[in-house]
Amino acid sequence: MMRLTTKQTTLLVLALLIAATPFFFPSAFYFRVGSLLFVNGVAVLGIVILTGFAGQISLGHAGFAGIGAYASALAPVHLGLHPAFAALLGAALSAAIAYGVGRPILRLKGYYLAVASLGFGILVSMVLSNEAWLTGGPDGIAVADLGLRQALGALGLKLSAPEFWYFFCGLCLLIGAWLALNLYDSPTGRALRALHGSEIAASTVGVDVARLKLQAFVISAVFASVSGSLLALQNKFITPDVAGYMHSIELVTMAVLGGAGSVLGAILGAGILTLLPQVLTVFAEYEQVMLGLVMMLVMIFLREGLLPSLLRQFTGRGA
Amino acid sequence: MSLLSVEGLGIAFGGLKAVDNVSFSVNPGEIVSVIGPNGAGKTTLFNMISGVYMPKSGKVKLSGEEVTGFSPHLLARRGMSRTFQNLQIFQNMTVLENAIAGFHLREKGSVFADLLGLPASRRRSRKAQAGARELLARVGLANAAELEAGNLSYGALKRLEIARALALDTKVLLLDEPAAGCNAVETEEIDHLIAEVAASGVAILLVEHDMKMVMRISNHIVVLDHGVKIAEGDPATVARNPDVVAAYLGTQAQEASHAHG
Amino acid sequence: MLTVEGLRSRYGRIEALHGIDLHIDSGEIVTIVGANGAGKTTLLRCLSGLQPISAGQIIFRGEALATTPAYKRLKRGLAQSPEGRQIFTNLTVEENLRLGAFLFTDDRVDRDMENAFQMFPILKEKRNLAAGGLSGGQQQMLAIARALMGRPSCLLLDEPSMGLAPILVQQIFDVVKSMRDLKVTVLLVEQNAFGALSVADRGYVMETGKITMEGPASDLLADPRIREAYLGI
Amino acid sequence: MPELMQFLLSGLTVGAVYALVALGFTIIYNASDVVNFAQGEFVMLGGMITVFAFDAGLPLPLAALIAIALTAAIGVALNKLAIEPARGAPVVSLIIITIGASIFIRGVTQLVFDKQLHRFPAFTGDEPIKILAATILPQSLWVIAGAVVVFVGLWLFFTRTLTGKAVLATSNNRLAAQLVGINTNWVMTLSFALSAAIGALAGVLVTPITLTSYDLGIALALKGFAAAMLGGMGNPKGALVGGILLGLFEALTAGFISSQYKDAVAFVVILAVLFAMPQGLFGRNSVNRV
Amino acid sequence: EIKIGATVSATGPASFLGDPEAKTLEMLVEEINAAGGVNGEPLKLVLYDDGGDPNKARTFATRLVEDDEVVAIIGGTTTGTTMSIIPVAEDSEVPFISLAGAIEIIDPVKHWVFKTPHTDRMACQKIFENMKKNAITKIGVISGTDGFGASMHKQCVAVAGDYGIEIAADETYGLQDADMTPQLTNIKGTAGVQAVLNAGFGQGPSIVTRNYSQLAVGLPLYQSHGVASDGFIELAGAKAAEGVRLPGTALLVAGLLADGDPQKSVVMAYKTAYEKKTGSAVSTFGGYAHDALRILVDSIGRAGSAEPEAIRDAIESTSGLVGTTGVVTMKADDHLGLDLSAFRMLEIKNGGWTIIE
Ligand SMILES: Nc1ncnc2c1ncn2[C@@H]1O[C@H](COP(=O)(O)OP(=O)(O)OP(=O)(O)O)[C@@H](O)[C@H]1O
Ligand SMILES: Nc1ncnc2c1ncn2[C@@H]1O[C@H](COP(=O)(O)OP(=O)(O)OP(=O)(O)O)[C@@H](O)[C@H]1O
Ligand SMILES: CC(C)C[C@H](N)C(=O)O
Ligand SMILES: [Mg+2]
Ligand SMILES: [Mg+2]
Repeated sequence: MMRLTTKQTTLLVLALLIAATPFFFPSAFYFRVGSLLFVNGVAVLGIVILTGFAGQISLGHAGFAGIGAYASALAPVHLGLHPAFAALLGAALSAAIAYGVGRPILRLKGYYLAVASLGFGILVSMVLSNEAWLTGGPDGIAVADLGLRQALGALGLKLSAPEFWYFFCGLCLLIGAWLALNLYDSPTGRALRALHGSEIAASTVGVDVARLKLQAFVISAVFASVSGSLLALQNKFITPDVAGYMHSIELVTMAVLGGAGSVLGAILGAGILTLLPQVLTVFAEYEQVMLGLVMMLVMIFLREGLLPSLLRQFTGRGA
Repeated sequence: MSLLSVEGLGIAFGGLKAVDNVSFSVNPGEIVSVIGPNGAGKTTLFNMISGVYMPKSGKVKLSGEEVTGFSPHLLARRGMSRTFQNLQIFQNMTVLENAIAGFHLREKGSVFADLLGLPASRRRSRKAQAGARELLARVGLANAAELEAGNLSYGALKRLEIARALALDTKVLLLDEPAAGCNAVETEEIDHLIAEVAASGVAILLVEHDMKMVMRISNHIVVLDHGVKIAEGDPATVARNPDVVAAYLGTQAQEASHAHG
Repeated sequence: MLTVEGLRSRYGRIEALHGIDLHIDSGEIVTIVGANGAGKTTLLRCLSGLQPISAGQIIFRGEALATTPAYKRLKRGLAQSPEGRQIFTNLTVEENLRLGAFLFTDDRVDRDMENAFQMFPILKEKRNLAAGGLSGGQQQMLAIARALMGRPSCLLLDEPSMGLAPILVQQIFDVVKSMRDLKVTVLLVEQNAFGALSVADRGYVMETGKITMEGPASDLLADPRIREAYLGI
Repeated sequence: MPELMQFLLSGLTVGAVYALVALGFTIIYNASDVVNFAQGEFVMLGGMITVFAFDAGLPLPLAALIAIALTAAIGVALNKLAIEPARGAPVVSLIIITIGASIFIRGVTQLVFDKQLHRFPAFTGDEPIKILAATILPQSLWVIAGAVVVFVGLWLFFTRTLTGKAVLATSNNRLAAQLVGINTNWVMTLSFALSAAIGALAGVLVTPITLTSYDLGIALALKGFAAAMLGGMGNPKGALVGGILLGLFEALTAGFISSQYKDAVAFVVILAVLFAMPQGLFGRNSVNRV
Repeated sequence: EIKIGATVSATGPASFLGDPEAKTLEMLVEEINAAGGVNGEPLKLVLYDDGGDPNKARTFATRLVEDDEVVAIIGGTTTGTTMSIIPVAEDSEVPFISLAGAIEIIDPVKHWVFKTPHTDRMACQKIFENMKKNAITKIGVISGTDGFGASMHKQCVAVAGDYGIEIAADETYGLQDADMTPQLTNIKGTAGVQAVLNAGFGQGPSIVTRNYSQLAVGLPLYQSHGVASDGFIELAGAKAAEGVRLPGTALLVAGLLADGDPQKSVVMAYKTAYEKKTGSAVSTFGGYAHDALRILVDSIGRAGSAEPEAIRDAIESTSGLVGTTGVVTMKADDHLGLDLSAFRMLEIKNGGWTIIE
């Protein structure tokens, strides 16, 4: 077919945006904001898979971001691992923990699942802030340098730190989006969306509902973990806030705001909630008021989330 | 050997024995209908056979192997599929995707292949899609393939469920009121479809209140009342059974069934 | 009693009703038959105010209903037993019925409930159980009984016989007939066209969002086109 | 064991606070399946408005009444301006609206009032009451009594009144609710008013104990939510029992095991309970036949 | 025009620290500009609210240096936010004066990083000195699990031995907890405890104090400098707070300072101006911001230039600058410039502060 598939279009749009916007950046600060957006985007993609596709709500995903972040901080110090491998270790650890935790809690539905996952997230952030001997406590801990920037520099590709993290996180986001889009239209993705619609019907067509939910949970935990690692590595410093429930709620909000079922939409949501505080600082003490207002207005007028609602307006059907 | 057999199946809700000691069997290519008044326990029987409810007593056997209380996806793997009296549609998906979901067991592979979009995964998806389109055509929904399933009318949804249930390599098909919400002509189309499926060697268990249809296509009829089997036999015998007439058919319907029996 | 003129309605961009005209006189029983997706349910949803209309008029007892919100239409006398039954699954059978008479607090509520129980004794047996546990047919009975609890002067029934055992199908049509004595107007949407046309005074045939035929029920019942397309005879 | 008694009294105090917040969740949830994330802000408003009205010289009871009435009005406004216009939106979208509302209310509060901590005097003094070698503050008794009264009120509302049933019907099936003549918009408005008033009442009762500030709502809402889920969402009995149990777990853990991990232990207990009873202690298993 | 940047936690869990900090900075910059600015140039303050989120703080710090191109940064209301700003300041070589407590901020010394509040370790030392004087050797500690509480707890544990003090009971509470009687009951029940120390800020210490009185523990109660504000007495209730001791700054007892006290005029001036401007009582925390800005302005003045490097050097050579916390004299190996004498041991008597040394 000559026509691009939705997947190809989405990836192309995303890649173009990541590559082209730096030309319009007035200062290096924008690279920082961009890279934060991408970091959040990676975590939100996990929410898209878990919540948008499979319909399972988690209010504890920041817990996995915390695991990824602290693995990146601690493994180099205590295990002598290179930070990159530490991040991978974090992802593996998150996957393993998600597997263990997911089994019991995914039997719960709706708000009960939400509160159970919330409990998990709080548990993680408590351990991170109470076990100060290991984690540095509530005030956080320093993180080793990834070293990739220097390596690239040696190869002749000289980037400032914000630039490097912008492109590196952008690349990670692109890969994440590619994976999520692959999943959407695959047998597994369809089965996930099916069990979202009706668990009983899904199981009568042969979907192993428990197992599939667990898979989605594990995959989304890995996304969150990678996001946490990226944040820790680029900040070179991390505090337990990364695992806090506010962050979990923020991730879900990003996904829903942009359109939880849509990959590009959720990234858009991450973008809005990342950029908004930067834009709204001009309102000084009115910042919170504006933030709350924007969130409400988006959801009132674009009730299925920004992107799906807009697409529906333009094409008469959903994304 | 019968494909599906049920032995002494029973379940209770609170104090109510919704199904009590029911036994029967279905052979390949055979259409067995379960009829009975509202609340007789037909749907509950289906729910036990298909693994939605755990029976309190009795056995379900598939090709001689006991599968009592197996979860639905395990039964699906053994060739059982069903439709629902209360529609269970994947509302958030298109009509086509609903039908493709029916092919889940055939199209699924490893998650990693799916995540990476490996050619094998895409190939399986394409195959399932082709199969799904064929099925949609068979139930008359070819034109609706790209619509969101939530946009279909009731009768269309009913047929979509049938398509989805047919997608698997079904050996045993459970249909719970497939013709509800369809008019006489539409019902007849469904009739043909069911007969065709049965002819291909599938064992069909049917619940339906449309007596014309039941009398026309059943090889064997089981009558439930208050959870208990009160009669069984071929359509003509059952239709004449005074208990069945009194509890279920009523006089008018009996006339109708004679007219076509 | 009820007049519909040029009624159009759409789901998003797709129009489901392309200008429906029909009228029902007081005390009449009128049926609508039509294939799956013809728009019967959509029409009833419009009449009850559950579905926005994009053009046309609904005049009920001399008043235009277009802007009347759904919940006020029962007060005007318009009740519906909807497609898919739409019972309150988490509430008990009795609570469902009581809510059917939400607008009333007089003694008649209890009497009406007794009547409902008489009509469908199984509901009395299950009065204190969650309605979600009822069998399909039992839920259908509940939906019809609940609509009657609202003391309608015009009753809209969307496939009331669906999922009911033959013996009850007869009974439902008897109930419909009995509405005539109670001076309740009935608009009956049915797939069981034979049964519906047998009790109705007049009938309409609907195809893809339009009325294509109308007339006295007996005429329609005898019409060969109808017999072929809807009765399968 | 005098410690045990003290731990129990502490747990009861804190538990009653959670129970009051959890009770506030029930009405809106029962009307719409929405967990109102701004519920904590209602509690905060109850406290803050009372503080400022009291500081302005009004007698405490009047200040409290004003706070409850104003908060109820804000609840109604929230429904009319944000929830009702979004009618038909998926439940998650509505939840995000309530999160937005909570941020908004917090923002306005810090503008109108300030960002400092506040309290007003306990209703009946600070003289501790001795119970078996342990002590409890009189205000704790007020909170406990408040929780019980609100519980009884809600329980009667949902089981004995037609309006209460109409609320349940609205969330169970909004379409059918309209068909039986229920003005579902009005039900929502009523629910927001009642929930907000209960929240504000909670704020009035607990502020002498917990203090208040513009951002106190988040933590309270979180605990209240957990308590409500433990008991079974939507059931007043669940809210009361869940709240008190949560408070007791925390106090007993802090007393006997580790004060650092008391919240964690509380959550682990919740997980264990949900594992055995996926609908919470008193949550009804909604029957949906297939 | 000289651009200086600030990111403080004007909202979020530390807002009652960050809010007076923000207001103080705005007020002082206005004052300074009205008086002709620094080196004849007006100051421009770019102020961001990080909400107490370290990640946001880092982003705003980046924005301050990269986008706003400020010559120095004040801020980091909490240790967490401060620690995440530090790498930005160090990388982009901009002087940074923190308003947070933990000793890690300046120990080891970081080239570009300074701070104004006493360290938490100093607070512990000051308290222990007083305990020693009162022959207290065995204490119970209860601390908040937040950054401030945990960090101070750690420092107190580290230095307790120096004063011959044994920590016999050790409890914690969460930032938003409503009742601490179980923890206090355990401390009360620990044999031989002679005093209790509470490390924490926010509502926790008020509730601890109230519960302490409810349980009639009857031992001396020490609080940290994290509660040093008039609000504390009001929140805890004068009766419950009676007898509470804590290390505080001159600001809190401005009126009680001896006339010859070098800090008197500075704190009175700040107090009067702040209270007139905002209508609310001064807090110690606003004082930290006051001192930071004073140090910065003084340094820019002495440096005669608004180059970051020059400013940094000038800050490091700050000497005898009178602030609200004390008299500041920085050195290359001391980026705080305060000693224990700058702390005043205060006790609450009859609902007001008194100096007990
Ligand atoms: N989950 C349940 N909870 C409570 N009662 C139930 C449940 N499932 C079934 N029942 C009861 O069991 C009986 C049998 O119901 P079932 O749905 O099997 O009837 P049915 O024969 O399919 O009726 P219909 O023809 O109306 O569909 C009914 O009385 C019903 O109320
Ligand atoms: N929610 C919806 N969104 C979009 N389109 C819809 C929706 N509901 C119905 N439609 C479409 O409107 C048309 C009329 O549907 P309607 O449900 O009114 O038919 P019906 O005559 O009641 O059919 P049935 O006999 O199957 O119940 C159909 O083409 C259907 O696909
Ligand atoms: C009391 C202050 C010294 C607290 C300090 N701002 C901190 O949180 O680290
Ligand atoms: Mg059934
Ligand atoms: Mg219909």
